[in-house]
Amino acid sequence: MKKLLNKIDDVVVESLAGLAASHPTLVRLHPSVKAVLRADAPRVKVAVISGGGSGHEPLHGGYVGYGMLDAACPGEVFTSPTPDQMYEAAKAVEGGKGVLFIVKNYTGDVMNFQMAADMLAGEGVNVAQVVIDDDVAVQDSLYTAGRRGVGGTVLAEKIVGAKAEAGGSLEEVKALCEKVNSRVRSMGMALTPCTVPAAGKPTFSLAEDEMEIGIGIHGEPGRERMKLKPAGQIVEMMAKAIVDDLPFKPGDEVLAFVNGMGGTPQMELFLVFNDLAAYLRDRGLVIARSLVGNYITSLEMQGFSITLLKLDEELKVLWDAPVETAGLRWGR
Amino acid sequence: MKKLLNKIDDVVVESLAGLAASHPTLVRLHPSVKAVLRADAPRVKVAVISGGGSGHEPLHGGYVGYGMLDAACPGEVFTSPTPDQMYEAAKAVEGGKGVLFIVKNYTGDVMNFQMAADMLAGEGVNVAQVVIDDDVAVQDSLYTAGRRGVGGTVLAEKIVGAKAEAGGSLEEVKALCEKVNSRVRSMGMALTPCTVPAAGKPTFSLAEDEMEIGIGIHGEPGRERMKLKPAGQIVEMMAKAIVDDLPFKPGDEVLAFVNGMGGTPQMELFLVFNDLAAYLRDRGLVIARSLVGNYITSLEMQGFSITLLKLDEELKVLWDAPVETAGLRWGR
Amino acid sequence: MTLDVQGMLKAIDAIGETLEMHKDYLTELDSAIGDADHGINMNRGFHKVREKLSAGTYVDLGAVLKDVGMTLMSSVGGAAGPLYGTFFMRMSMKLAGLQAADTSSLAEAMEEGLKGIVALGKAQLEDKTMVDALTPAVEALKKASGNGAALAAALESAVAAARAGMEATTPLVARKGRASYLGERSAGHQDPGATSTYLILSTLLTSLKERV
Amino acid sequence: MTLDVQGMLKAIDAIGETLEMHKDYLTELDSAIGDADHGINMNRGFHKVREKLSAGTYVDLGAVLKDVGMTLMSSVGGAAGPLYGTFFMRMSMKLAGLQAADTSSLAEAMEEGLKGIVALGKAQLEDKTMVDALTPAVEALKKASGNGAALAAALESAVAAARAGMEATTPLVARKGRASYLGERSAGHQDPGATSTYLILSTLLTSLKERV
Ligand SMILES: Nc1ncnc2c1ncn2[C@@H]1O[C@H](COP(=O)(O)OP(=O)(O)O)[C@@H](O)[C@H]1O
Ligand SMILES: Nc1ncnc2c1ncn2[C@@H]1O[C@H](COP(=O)(O)OP(=O)(O)O)[C@@H](O)[C@H]1O
Ligand SMILES: [Mg+2]
Ligand SMILES: [Mg+2]
Ligand SMILES: [Mg+2]
Ligand SMILES: [Mg+2]
Repeated sequence: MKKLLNKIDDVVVESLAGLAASHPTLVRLHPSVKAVLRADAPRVKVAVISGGGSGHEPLHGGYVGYGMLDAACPGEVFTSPTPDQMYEAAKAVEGGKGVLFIVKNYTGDVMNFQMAADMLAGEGVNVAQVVIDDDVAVQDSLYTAGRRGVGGTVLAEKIVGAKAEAGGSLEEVKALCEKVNSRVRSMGMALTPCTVPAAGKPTFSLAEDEMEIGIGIHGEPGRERMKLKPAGQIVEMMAKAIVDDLPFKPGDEVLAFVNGMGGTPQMELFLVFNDLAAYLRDRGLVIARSLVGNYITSLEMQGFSITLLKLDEELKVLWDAPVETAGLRWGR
Repeated sequence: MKKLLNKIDDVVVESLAGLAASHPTLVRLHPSVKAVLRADAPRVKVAVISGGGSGHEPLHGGYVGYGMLDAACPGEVFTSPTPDQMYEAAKAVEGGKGVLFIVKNYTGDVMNFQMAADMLAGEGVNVAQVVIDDDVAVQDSLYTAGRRGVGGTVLAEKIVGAKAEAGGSLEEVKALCEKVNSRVRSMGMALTPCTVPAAGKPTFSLAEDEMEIGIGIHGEPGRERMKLKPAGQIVEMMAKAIVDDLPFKPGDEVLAFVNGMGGTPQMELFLVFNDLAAYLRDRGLVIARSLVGNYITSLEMQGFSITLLKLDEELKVLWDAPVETAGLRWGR
Repeated sequence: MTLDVQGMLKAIDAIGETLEMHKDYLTELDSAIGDADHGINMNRGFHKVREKLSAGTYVDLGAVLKDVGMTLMSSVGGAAGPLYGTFFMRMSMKLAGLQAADTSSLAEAMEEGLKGIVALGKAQLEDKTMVDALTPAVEALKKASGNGAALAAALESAVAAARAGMEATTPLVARKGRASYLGERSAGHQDPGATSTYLILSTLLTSLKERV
Repeated sequence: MTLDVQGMLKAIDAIGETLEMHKDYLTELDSAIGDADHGINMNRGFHKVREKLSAGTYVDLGAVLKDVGMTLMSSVGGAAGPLYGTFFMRMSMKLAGLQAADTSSLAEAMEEGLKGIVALGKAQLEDKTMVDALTPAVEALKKASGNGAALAAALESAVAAARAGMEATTPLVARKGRASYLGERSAGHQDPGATSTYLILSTLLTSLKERV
């Protein structure tokens, strides 16, 4: 295992310290639990809070700031955070208009956030939760833990954050988050696995000519292993699964998001976007907004995911609204 | 070799097409040569143009847009572009106030830009050139090709682009670029090599417990190979070389830039920034601005570079000025 | 023989040791069908538990298990954190005020703990989770208690049942937790959580027997 | 015997073939002390050159070499692109209007080409560059020309000198180009550009001899 670190047990806290040191006007760290807080919180707005295992940077700590999250609670690498983190973070940033938890759909995340919500509700804090489950690689049935929350989470945090910044009520912000989740679909693939620092070896192994389709963001293997194909064919396979699922229809305006898993060069991500644009054009879909880069990653994994969000006027306006975070910034 | 691509010979053009497809309001491609042009060029301002081998994305194509570059000329992967590219790009974006070429100091880049400058001068276009050479890993002597241009290039393009946007004359913009170059120093390291698509195998090899200090951004080996060390020690070694070189002195305000080589997880980059912040604090330097992420890369190489720029009021104002490009954006 | 406060403290300490020893093994199981952290998570949690318990003085079983549950809850994370946290907290409520547990009260407490896990995680038998190891163990304990068995013998049967339940997870297709994402490909691998459950119970037994 | 337009076209074509065959070898040399692209760059350039030449009709050597130089300039990139581009353009100026070159005019043209490379790249002998292969080759050519040697014999001595110059780059510490960044570590590796220069000259010779 080759990693830039000092002590394996300290990677998460040292990385958080670096985030705070590089963005002192934007964020601060909670004094007692692992949580990234907006520097100017609490403010009189709905507090939007997310969290989950570490290793997906810039998600979520990199999205704390103006127009996005009020707090992020990172667990250990690929491990859900614990309820006390969400509880303390909420206490620190809540400004009287309630708290929205944006939760990625993983058993651990859902349970830990639920416990924190129970603790806060017990103290009279108004808490709502929305579970993001946009990964079409997973069969959504009674016989699974349900679809995972992946790339759609980034878009939801941006859009919902803009609404909260604009003064939306907890009900409105929650409803908007559910709306985003209902209109967003994703799928991922990997060329290489990644290594959890504490584990010291790769989470799975792939032959030199193999790829894994349908991977999640936790180094967990996907739904199918196959021979490596040209980028255009991979994109088509993934985009088709996404487009058919909602379904997206000709004429629909979409936000097209090509996300790197952490170790993929930007050159390849743009190449993939080019194939995606061609595919969507053929299906009659209109790319009205786009995002290309490393936004929700799996450590140093090589691979990418595609996320499509069906836009409307409301979503476009909120997407374009100013945002200032370590990971996403425009308009200020 | 595992890469997301269709045809090896087409990686650069397909990637450029993806950049353009994802940012249609920002950039357009030149119809006949490989060049990324600002969508709204030519404009009445000094045209700032850079270029170099591909594989360093978002550099340079990702920096074309408002407040930064007017055009970027990408060569094949790790290969300098050819004079006709710079010539045509300059013809397409030049708006009457002259052209500044920002050139990274590599024999090939310098010679190819020089030929383009000669061709343009022959047609009466006002052309100035500044060669960036900020890499302290290379001995600056008569017996080398001189120091390489690395991370400082990104900062120069941003700052100089802001000056040109604000209406600076060619002389002013050129002088500012030289000023930035004189106040910026960098150094890089690698945990792993990278693979040029057309070559099909890694540019060098490193044992599982080795790292290479002083690497450039072209997959060329560095000045010293040694056993992997804790991040804090690596940072200290590199930061010391940088700080001693200018030298940076106690009380100096700096822009601290931790750059990922392409395959390094953001989590590790923030961890590295944390170590850098501690080192600079100990030396009495003040981090007034910072940048952390993949901004000048070597394909999928794992590793990072540190760049420090000594700030003053002028540089801070220009750094903070609005910029809107695929790779760097704030203020609009 | 009963399980008293000292016995419980010693058992928890031994469980921590066992999980530390099996950290890589559990992580390896989790890397086959999960995300390669179960051993790391459990070890981190029980490391904290041992710190916590060694700093306190306890006179009742409920207090011991409450601290175990709270500490796991705030240090394990993942799916296993709230599940094992709930398990020990629910047990602690049943054993609150007791200075020692006999077969019947341990059986009742564990049954209550299992209920907590099921209420939270909604796993059914054969979903390929820790529930597959814990359910037969609790049933064996209750049966032994009904038969008036001594604690060690009762636990012996519970451990055997847990082991069988754990082993039986191997051919199953997962329907809960991360492993469920793999669908059919999850078959052929033993569930990490069922394995940690077995390790916890078997260490409880060993620790108890050593004290005799 | 002289080198006429057809002979030159055939030679350039053969050089393209040689560089294609040695693409991986040159790239490998460049990966040891450079950035692993020299073979790729040269092959891309001469591929374009062959396309260009096969589409034209030529009656004078200058026109052939001008197209070679311009095409290399706009398709090779890197350091080698402008250097070889200049080399052929400068040669083309000396051979402009000629339908065939004898030993003396080829020697003069190559000397002019070498001057162009040195003016642009500022490399001196023993800087571990293509100049180390080209300089002795040009000198041998001039000497043979002074001795009234026939073209094939003159080129034979030039190729031998280029080979010796190329081989002599191995122990050198590079002082120009990317390899110079390696300092002492550049010693022990043969220079890629010197190697491509040798390949170009030796193929010119072979092609010429085949025509006889
Ligand atoms: N819904 C559930 N009910 C009961 N046990 C579960 C459930 N989901 C997962 N588990 C158990 O948790 C174990 C995984 O724990 P761990 O790896 O620590 O968490 P995570 O899956 O969040 O990484 C699984 O092996 C399984 O036994
Ligand atoms: N200043 C120079 N003068 C002459 N030849 C040079 C000079 N710099 C580099 N070279 C030659 O160019 C070769 C490298 O070419 P190439 O790999 O195509 O370009 P790059 O170094 O830009 O990748 C070197 O092996 C050397 O022979
Ligand atoms: Mg986990
Ligand atoms: Mg090159
Ligand atoms: Mg796990
Ligand atoms: Mg090269």
